[in-house]
Amino acid sequence: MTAPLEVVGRSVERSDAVGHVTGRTRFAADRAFPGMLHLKMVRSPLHHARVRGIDLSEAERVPGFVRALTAADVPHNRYTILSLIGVEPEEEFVLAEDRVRFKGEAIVAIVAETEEAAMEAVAKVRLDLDELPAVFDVEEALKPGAPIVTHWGNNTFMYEGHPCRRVRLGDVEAAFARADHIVEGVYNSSPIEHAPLETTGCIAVPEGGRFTVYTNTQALYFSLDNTSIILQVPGNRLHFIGGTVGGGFGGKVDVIVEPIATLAAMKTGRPVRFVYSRSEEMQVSSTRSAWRIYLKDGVTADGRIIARKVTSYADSGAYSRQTPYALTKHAANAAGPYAIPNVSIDAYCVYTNRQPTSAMRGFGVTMASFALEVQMDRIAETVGLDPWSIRFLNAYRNGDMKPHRKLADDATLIETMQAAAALVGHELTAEQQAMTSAPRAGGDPGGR
Amino acid sequence: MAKLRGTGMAAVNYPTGMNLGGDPSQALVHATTSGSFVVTLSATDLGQGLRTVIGQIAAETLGVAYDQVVVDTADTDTGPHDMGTFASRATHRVGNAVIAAAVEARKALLDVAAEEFEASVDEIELDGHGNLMVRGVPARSMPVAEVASMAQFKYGRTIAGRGSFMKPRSEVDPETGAMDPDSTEAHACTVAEVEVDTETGEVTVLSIRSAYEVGRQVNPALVQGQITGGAWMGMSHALYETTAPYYPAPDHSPRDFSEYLMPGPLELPEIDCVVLEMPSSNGPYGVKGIGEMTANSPIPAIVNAIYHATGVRIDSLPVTPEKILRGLDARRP
Amino acid sequence: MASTIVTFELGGREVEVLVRPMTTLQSVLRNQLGQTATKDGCRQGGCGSCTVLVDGEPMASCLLPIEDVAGRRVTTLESLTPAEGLHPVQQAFVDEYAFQCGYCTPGMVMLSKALLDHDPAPNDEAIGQALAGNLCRCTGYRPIVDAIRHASGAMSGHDTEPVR
Amino acid sequence: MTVQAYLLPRSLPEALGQLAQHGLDVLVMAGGTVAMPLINDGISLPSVVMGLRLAGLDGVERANGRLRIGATTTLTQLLQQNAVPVLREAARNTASWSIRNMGTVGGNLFTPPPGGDVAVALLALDASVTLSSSRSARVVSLADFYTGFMTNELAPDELLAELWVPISNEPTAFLKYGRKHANTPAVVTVAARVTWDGPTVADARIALGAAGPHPIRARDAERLLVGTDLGTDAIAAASAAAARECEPFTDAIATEWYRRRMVGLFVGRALQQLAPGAATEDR
Repeated sequence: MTAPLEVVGRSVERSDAVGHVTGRTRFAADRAFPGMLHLKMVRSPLHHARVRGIDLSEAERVPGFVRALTAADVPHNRYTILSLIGVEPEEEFVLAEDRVRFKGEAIVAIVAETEEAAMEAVAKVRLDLDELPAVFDVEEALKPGAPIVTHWGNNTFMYEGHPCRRVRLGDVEAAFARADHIVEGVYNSSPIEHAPLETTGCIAVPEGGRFTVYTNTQALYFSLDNTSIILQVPGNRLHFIGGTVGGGFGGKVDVIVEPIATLAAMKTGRPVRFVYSRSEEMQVSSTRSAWRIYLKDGVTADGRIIARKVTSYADSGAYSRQTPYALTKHAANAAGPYAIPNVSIDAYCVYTNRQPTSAMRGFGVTMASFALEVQMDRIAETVGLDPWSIRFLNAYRNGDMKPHRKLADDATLIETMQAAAALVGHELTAEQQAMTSAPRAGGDPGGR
Repeated sequence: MAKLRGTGMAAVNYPTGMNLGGDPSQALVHATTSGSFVVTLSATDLGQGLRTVIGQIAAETLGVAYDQVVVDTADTDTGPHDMGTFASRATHRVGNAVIAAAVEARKALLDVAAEEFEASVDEIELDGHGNLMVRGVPARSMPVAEVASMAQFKYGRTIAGRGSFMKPRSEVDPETGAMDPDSTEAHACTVAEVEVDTETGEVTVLSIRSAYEVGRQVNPALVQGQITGGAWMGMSHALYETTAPYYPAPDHSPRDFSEYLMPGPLELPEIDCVVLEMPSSNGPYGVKGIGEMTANSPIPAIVNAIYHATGVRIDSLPVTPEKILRGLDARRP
Repeated sequence: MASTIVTFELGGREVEVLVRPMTTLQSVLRNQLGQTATKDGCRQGGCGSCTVLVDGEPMASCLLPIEDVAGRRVTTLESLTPAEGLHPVQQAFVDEYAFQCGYCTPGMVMLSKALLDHDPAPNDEAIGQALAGNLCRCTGYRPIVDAIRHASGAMSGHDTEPVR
Repeated sequence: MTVQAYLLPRSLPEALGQLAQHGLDVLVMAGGTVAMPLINDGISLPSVVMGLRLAGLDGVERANGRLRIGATTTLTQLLQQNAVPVLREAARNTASWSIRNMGTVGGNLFTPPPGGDVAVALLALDASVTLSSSRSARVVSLADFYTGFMTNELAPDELLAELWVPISNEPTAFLKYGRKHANTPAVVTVAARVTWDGPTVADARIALGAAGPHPIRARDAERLLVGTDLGTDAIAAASAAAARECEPFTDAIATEWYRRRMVGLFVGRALQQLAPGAATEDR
């Protein structure tokens, strides 16, 4: 593209600007339909329990109650978002069967004429639960004797026979043995909520043998295809309409409301609205995973990182959702934007009795960046370099092979750091100023 | 009462897109008889401005003005398949699909014009302001709208294009982790400046200044919006946010916005940035995705700045005043 | 459960609604009157997305039983928006790109309007104090603060360039 | 439960009459900022609710050396009254603008901790409350009003109708420490007042919020100040005493440990504002 660009590169006014400032932009739940019913969920009050019984008799007597949906009503009662792309096993339930694995897990859907009636009926459902021991810490969950969250006997997602996603390049142990310094760190984060201003929700409307679902999903076809599988109806009977999402940040890739709302619309023949309350959004919807990341680096006296070992645990909560993929993405990025010849990464997706976690802005990478960039300062301090110098010294360049054996071809870390230094008035050395991300002479050096 | 100041930095890369089971997007483009072009997608706009930048990319490729393009998104009865809006993929994937569709539609438009002008299609050009002409012959010029109308009513043809872009699936080698998980990498380097109250452990973020390298900015104001909003979210992640305040304990999980802490308009640092453009080899007009990464580098930059200010290295997020105070206590004689 | 009729002023017109007891103003606006500019972000008074003006003062419409509003003057974003063009506050939000997803925007515009009615030239501290109950998850607030300063200039006749 | 009836009395006698009629079944609500979120979420399912917004109980006036504050005076109305600086500060630091336009002074006394900042200020001012029923009215000191977490002296047939604040020119201080600078729940709130007898402290009030099951007085700390010159040592001793005697809790905002530490710190900072030689604008 050598011609000068006309429109690309210009700050044109947003096409939705007037809609947003006048409030005319239509969000999913801004619609109303005649005869619309409201769905509210009965949720587990316990972190881990056996479900012995559900008593709906009092709830059914609430004026305005229309019907309840339990696991038996769901044609294919498995909710596994990534099954669409072949990720197994199927392990989460649309509505709980014999066991609940986190506080807030959906057990019974109540459909009623008004939201108030639905909430009242929810409060009147009696659950008979036997509390089970629960586990909340990623490393506790991996110890022998820990309560088992999954149905396959341990608390990790299995990656082609391994309990973790592995990356191996070179020989880290040999490099540690010849390193001048070993620098270690342990980095923790706790779960984070997406907190979109618009909560997750949809309205499912029966229309002439088809179902139109107005939803704020971030991924219309993820939602449609999963709904099709769960309800065992052909995709051509589903029509999903999205549009502007009132903040996503990854939380609305979860396909959590559409299947059950559509099922309720099928069972009642009426439009059904299912929109999370703010406390559901906070306490039930997926979060960003908590992470624990162990880093061990072998460093030469002059500050070159010759080996990096990463052991990471992401707290998936009670079910997988998108988190197994987060660990793969993490593994591809857990050594950072640095040229390190010997790398070993073990990234575990661990199940606990916590609200499930899923995609969130930067998932797999955000907490890796936190850990790595604090670690870089630790290394700098250990070898007596300043934070800029340690990064320039180790920065990756085009043509370098990353630990997952992909050649870097759009590396610009050096140029970006140079620009940041200029912005804040940090004086770089002449050597740092002269550096570029151009391929190293002689290609990717084994002995760089 | 002492207030200590410190500066910290962080440098990061971030991948554009993913390889989950293959990562495709499709787009359709067609001209109406009034000369506007409709881009049809099923990708959703999360507020980052996808509709706007896709309209810009379509207008650029078609060679028409931005306001001649209508972007119709997010309806599975009309929009062709899209994986969804996540993984910093939308501008890159959908943008590439739209370019392909727009190239095809533009070709159909030029074919009609060439026939009408009795010229070779190579001689026809668009002036970017809604007119088609024979190159170098301003007299032989016609509005796009007229050609589009002629296509329908005189020639019985569509002016339409189909486009798709797919990042093929990359299996991961389970032993070595060899994989091709993304399309390109954007970069950021952030310098944060903080002030710490040694009696309360409270952190005030004074500034977050960053350089970003994003390939190509389709809309600089929207890029700036991501950087400013991301800097705030990074600061929020670093110092405030958690759904399990005493992780791994599950207790005291917030129920509402008074308990779920995020900084407000009185906690804003100075936010400044420069943006470099080093076009990627595979993004539309060289684009790299930056939707997600803007929250990343501020986190370690702030944590490193706290260490620089206080000598207390906090390795767990969020960095609460209590963690800092306990760290300071441990260092007090 | 006896429904009652409540009359109030909305955007200069008297409206009469038949409601079940304690229906909120938010619900009446959104579900009965189709005025969905007033958003529904938490129903806890914690996010500001449902902010409307009652007798010119900002309030959380999710916490206000409609009966309490009887006879009072309610201003929503629908009533603020001129027939043609935009209110200066709205224009400033457009010019400063002071939104991304747009869900907080109606509440932000209403709050900003109220602020400028009370204090035509607020400084950043005053803007921050006023805005502190209206959450935005996208923009980092800076563009919103800039938009209010910009609107302040425009409304006082000192039309300023966009801050950006 | 779907609300069956929403009572909107137009006067105190009407409200008391309706309360006598409905008794325990009625949920009394003033500004709605505490009750409505619970009703909206189905956590509270009342059948009958009484709203006090139109009962004419708002207003602030001076009478016989005291300030009378109607129970449904909004926090914004309180903020607009210049009469008592510490109340103004407390109102200014409570919640957000919209919530201050709705929330009431009376309601603030029923807000669970860490809320209730205005109540902390009132406690430091030796405020009292009038509890009215259709049979009688009694005045109870705010210090005696609270009986535990979310429990108080109010009988089922009583309403909190008005508050009384003695007017004095004694120096006061109000500090609220939260994680944000506005619209923030308290880590700790401190309101302090000192009565001087020449160069020595004759009496002191230190009230704490988010440091117990309800707004509390730090009585040990108060006692330690009497007879001192409010010098550095006296302030340090009182701060330490307050940190010892408070009963803070852990929640999503802060731990018990951190709150206790901040009680000591912020009691100290508040007393420093009242000490001789402090910047005069605080006096």
